Amino acid sequence: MEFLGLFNYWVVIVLMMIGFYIVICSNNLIKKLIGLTIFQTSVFIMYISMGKITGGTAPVLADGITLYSNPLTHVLILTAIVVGIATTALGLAIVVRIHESYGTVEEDDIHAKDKQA
Amino acid sequence: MNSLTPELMLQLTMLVPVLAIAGILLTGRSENVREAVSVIASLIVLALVIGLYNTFKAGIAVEVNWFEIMPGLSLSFRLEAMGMIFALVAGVLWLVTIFYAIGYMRSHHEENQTRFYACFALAIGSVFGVAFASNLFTLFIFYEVLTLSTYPLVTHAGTAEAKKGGRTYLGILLGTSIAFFLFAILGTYFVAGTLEFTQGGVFPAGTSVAVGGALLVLFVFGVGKAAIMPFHRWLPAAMVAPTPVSALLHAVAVVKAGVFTLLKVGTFIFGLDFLNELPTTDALLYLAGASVIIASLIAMRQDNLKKRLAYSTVSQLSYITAGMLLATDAGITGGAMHIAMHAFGKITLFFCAGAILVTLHKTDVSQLRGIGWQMPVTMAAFLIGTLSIIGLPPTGGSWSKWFLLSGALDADQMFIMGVLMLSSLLNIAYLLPIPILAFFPPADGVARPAIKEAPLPSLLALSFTALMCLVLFVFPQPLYELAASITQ
Amino acid sequence: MESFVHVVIILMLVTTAIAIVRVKDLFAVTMLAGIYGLLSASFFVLMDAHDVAFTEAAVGAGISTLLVLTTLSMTGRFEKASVKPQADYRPVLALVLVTVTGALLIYGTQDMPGFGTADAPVQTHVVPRYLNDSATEIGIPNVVASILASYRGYDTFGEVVVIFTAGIGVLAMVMSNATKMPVVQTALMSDHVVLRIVSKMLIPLIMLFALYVQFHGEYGPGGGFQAGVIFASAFILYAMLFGLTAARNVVNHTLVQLLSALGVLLYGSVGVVAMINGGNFLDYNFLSDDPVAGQMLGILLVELGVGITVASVMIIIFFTFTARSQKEGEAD
Amino acid sequence: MIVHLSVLQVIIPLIAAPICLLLRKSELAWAFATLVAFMTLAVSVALLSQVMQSGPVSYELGGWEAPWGIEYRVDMLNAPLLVLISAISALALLASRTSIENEIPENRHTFFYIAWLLCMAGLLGITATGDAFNVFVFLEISSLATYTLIALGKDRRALWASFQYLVAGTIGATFILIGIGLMYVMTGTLNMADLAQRLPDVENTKTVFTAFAFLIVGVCMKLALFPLHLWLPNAYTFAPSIVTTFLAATATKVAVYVMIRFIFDVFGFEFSFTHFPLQEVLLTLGIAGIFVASVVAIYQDNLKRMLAYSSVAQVGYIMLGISFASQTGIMATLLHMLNHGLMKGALFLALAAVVYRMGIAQLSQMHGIASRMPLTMAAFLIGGLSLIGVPLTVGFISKWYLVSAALENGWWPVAAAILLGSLLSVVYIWRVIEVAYFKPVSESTPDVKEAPAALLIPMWILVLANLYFGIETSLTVGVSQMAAADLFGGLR
Repeated sequence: MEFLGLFNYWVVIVLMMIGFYIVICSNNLIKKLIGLTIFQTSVFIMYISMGKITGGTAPVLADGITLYSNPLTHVLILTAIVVGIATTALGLAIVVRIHESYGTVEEDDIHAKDKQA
Repeated sequence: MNSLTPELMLQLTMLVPVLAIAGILLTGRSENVREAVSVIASLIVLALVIGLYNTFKAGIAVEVNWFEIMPGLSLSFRLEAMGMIFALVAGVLWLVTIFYAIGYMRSHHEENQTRFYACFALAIGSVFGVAFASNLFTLFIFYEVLTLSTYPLVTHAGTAEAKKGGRTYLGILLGTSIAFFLFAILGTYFVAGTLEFTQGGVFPAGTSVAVGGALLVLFVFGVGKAAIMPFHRWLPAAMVAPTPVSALLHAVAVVKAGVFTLLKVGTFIFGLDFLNELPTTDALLYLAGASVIIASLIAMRQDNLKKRLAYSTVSQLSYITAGMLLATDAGITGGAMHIAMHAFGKITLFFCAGAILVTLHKTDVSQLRGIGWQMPVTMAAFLIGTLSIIGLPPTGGSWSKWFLLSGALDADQMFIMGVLMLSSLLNIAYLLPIPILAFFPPADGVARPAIKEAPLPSLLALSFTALMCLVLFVFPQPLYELAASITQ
Repeated sequence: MESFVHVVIILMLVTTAIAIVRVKDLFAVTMLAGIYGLLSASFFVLMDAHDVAFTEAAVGAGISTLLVLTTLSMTGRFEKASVKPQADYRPVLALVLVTVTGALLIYGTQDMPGFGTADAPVQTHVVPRYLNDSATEIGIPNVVASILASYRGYDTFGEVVVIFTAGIGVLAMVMSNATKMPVVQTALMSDHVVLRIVSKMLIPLIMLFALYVQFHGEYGPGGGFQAGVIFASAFILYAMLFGLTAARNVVNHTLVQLLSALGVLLYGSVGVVAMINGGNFLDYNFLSDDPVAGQMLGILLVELGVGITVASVMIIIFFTFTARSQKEGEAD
Repeated sequence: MIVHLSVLQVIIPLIAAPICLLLRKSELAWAFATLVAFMTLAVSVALLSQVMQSGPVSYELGGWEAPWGIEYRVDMLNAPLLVLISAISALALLASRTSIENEIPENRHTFFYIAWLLCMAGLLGITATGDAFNVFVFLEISSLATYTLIALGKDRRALWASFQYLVAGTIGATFILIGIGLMYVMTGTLNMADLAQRLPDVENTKTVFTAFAFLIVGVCMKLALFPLHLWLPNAYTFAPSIVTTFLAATATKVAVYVMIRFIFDVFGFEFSFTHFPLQEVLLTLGIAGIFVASVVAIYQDNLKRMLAYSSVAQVGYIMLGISFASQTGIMATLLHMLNHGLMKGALFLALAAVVYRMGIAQLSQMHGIASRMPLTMAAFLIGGLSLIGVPLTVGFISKWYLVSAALENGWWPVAAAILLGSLLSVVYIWRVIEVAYFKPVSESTPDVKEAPAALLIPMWILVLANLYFGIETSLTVGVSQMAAADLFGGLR
């Protein structure tokens, strides 16, 4: 399990960084938002991993069970997921409007059009 | 009259000009009423200043405290000898200049006269703030108000040249005051813990001379209004302003506020003893000396009369700066007296230059040959002013120069003595020919033109200031007493 | 076995993420992102986080995919191929930045308590109180629900407000300027008769399930948020099959907006009532004479508030998006 | 009710927001929102006086004691900021109805006021809370509302600015989330006071180091520290003018507050300045920010953009104060946060008035505008002087303390740099004054009237505040001094 511990976190970090990379690097605004989602979801995975106890169960109290995984991280991430979808929805709304007024959702096209103006 | 306490009088010297602004703006429609407001305000202020002088002579201490912004940082005022000199000069000359301006501005058909008189009043109000400030912070505030209120006067003409001049003016004055002066004030506050003007200086014993020396450099360069080289450029640039502005502000109020500040700082922040110990004092003294000579040399090459006078001012200001840096009682006395003497002399010259401009539309020295026959009064006044600037009897200028020389002697500064001598010679070379040539006969074959003098208010004004140059030679006593009491 | 599944899932996550970077077809990217959501939901199940898994599945694989697809229908499905003649420096810069950030994070993990350890600070501080005392203090078995709605109920209030804010934002930005909606409405899948019939039967069941999730949250995974999402998806399904106008006839647009506000207000007023009764904001103990009964009542009400707001905001967002896209379709 | 003050000032606007939606009519929504903002102001003033009299206030939300529940904690550090936020918000709302008339389509006005209230509640919530994760939640409330408000700007570039801010802001927030997570994994708690107690045991770990780094970078993104400021100029330029007023005066200040809270209270002075090269980083970036942003500001024709860059520069000053790592330094920072709020509030309101009349605040179209809009430009002039740091304005007071703090450390060059920065601000402010006052009215100057009273009144209240607190400094200086003393006295 010791190996898995480090391995798990490292892979999660790789996931985060892939998301981060998509955010910075994509030219397409929708893909940027998807990257943002990936980035955030990976952070959620990190949080949930932190709360796990080997051999624990879901934190729904029941007789005969003494070892529960940390319920607090679950609560935090529930909140964070909601925040994430709210951000995505708002971001998409802006993208829709950008598409209407610029006719494109590609970053460099937008820059080019702004320069023209 | 009981309600008119000295404290109230002191505050009124600043408030009356501000109230006058309101009056000027309200009555802007009618020239006569507007100018009457200015005249009345300046009369009141003059009366107040004379009242204060009597109070001061009676030995009554006057202190006013407006408010304290933070501990040790307050807006407050105190009546004191050096400030009294400055206030008297400014009070007398404001009235005179208003008269002069009425004649000049009307016959020159200037625009925006309402703004002109309003800014003028604000500038004078802040001069009194500078004069009576009891600490460096208060002085700094009014110093900046003075800069800002004179900016519209400099750019009055609204031409591209005026804009450029205005930008130079503001750039140098604001720039030096924020980058150096404010920095020096902060440093002083940090080292000494106070900014109060105190006899003998504020720095505690054992203050590092290196820090003190650095602060002195910052002060000397930071007070851009003292126009020490290389921060003198704003003064010639400001000559684009109408002549009354050049006369009062750039021969008297603004530049004198600069050297006044330096004298104050030298005497009451550093103290003469500490000043003597500083490693940078001598270097700055030499710079001031160099400034005197170089400015005179530049002045010789100027054909534009106002420009020539401006460089002459730069040179004369450095006299006073040098007087402070000599760090002797006589130097300070001479410097303080020179504030007044130079003011009367130089304003006379500017008045004359303006009078020539409005009457004969001539601006260059080379055009002035023989005009003494047309404008005898003006050119006679010019001659008196010239003598005063050079420092020759029978004019007041000879006294202040005498004290500066004896200050240099006390301090064993042969270099400065030499500078003063040489500069007097240079003064003769670039100023005296003007009135003398004016009375040369015009070129052969040209009929001597009829007398055509400046408008009467202007003529009266310049005669008065010329007369004052002579009077101050005969009765220098009150002025001397004030100046000599500064360091006691 | 568990650790094997664990490794497989995270490797699949990595594969999906890399695929998302490479693929240019945004439709595929969206689907992959949905898969990414589903995979992380499975991972959460493995981590004993059933509530989170439920939510992530509903959001990551459900709602957000749907929203992105709706947006794509307006903006076009392909990412522009990079045709810049000069070398594009951005990927390199991004790579450097990402590497540095990642390296810092990996550096940071070195002193972290090992994965799954029971004596890590996260397990020994603060949390034991929830696990040991919530049964007596709150009286419901699902500890996540206790914390969510009571111990940290204020965070959840914030969360509802976040959702409400997003709804307001979408309305403010995308709401059509015209007061009347376009009349001609073509449902996305109106041709599929079988689908329509099956769905018509399914929709009531979905709603019933939503209600179950809503009110069962105290005992098992579920709660207001998940219920709200499910409830909204029933409507969205209806709208997709029978057209927006039909859906609007069922639920009026203004009404949905009011409901979204009412959900927040319901949550807020529970807190205010507690205040009026002499407790602190959101102190459910003061809702009833019996503290535990008060807690139960409070949690029930706030979960309901969450459910109402989430469902109505989701419906608002979906409706405004599709209305916009159809309007745009006409304009073309 | 007195015990509830700390939570009331957040939940009043929070609950008022959905009520606004129920009101539907924009006039009603405006009246209600303004009323609510003034109520909030009253509450926060009462709260400040309570804190000043009887010390920090702690409030257990849901009745659960910390660290199990969420705690609101108001002390001398955040109480003044709460007053600033609610005061600026109230004044700006007063002007908002007029200001947005020409900038936002009629049918979106109600949503505008709702988003405004949410934004305000979010900012207040971040400031009042004593729980690290709660910071994140309220940060997102205010951020989402802010994105909406910015996107409502009439230029299409507002949308692009809003999107850029959304991406930058979300990255920042996610960094903060990572930081909080790493702190949590090492301590098991989210409560700030509890964190402060438990962090020292683990402060030598790499994890805590990383947590701190992520937190600071995330916050710096939000407060637009150079070079993470790229989102700010566009956002401020294209947002509706009144929104810019509100954001410029409050939003970055809140982020700075979060930073100070974490640096000094949660992680502690010791850790922040010895285990972490915070001093060097903030000093370098602060000075670089001052100079680069000020120079860029000089070349802007759009005045909103000019002031936006000026805001970036001002953040530099604020960071300098922190980097001094002294009580005077932090006091100067706190003072400047409040004072800068007042200056920028006044300046941007003046620009809002210009935009209201002219449609855009473009310097090249403002020749001689002072003769057409004398009161507005006089307000701009005084605000500008305050920004420069002319005596008798608040700007002078904060610069004074900043330089004093620099001198106290013996950092003469830094003191000189601060004054040189002021010189640059002289240049960009004076450009405007020269054009507005001394250029004759030209043909390109639109024929406009003075701004309506609805804009002038709040503007001049702020201008007078600039002067009042520049002269009567006992309140602002006193409060900052107490807060700084608390931050240093509370050292462990």
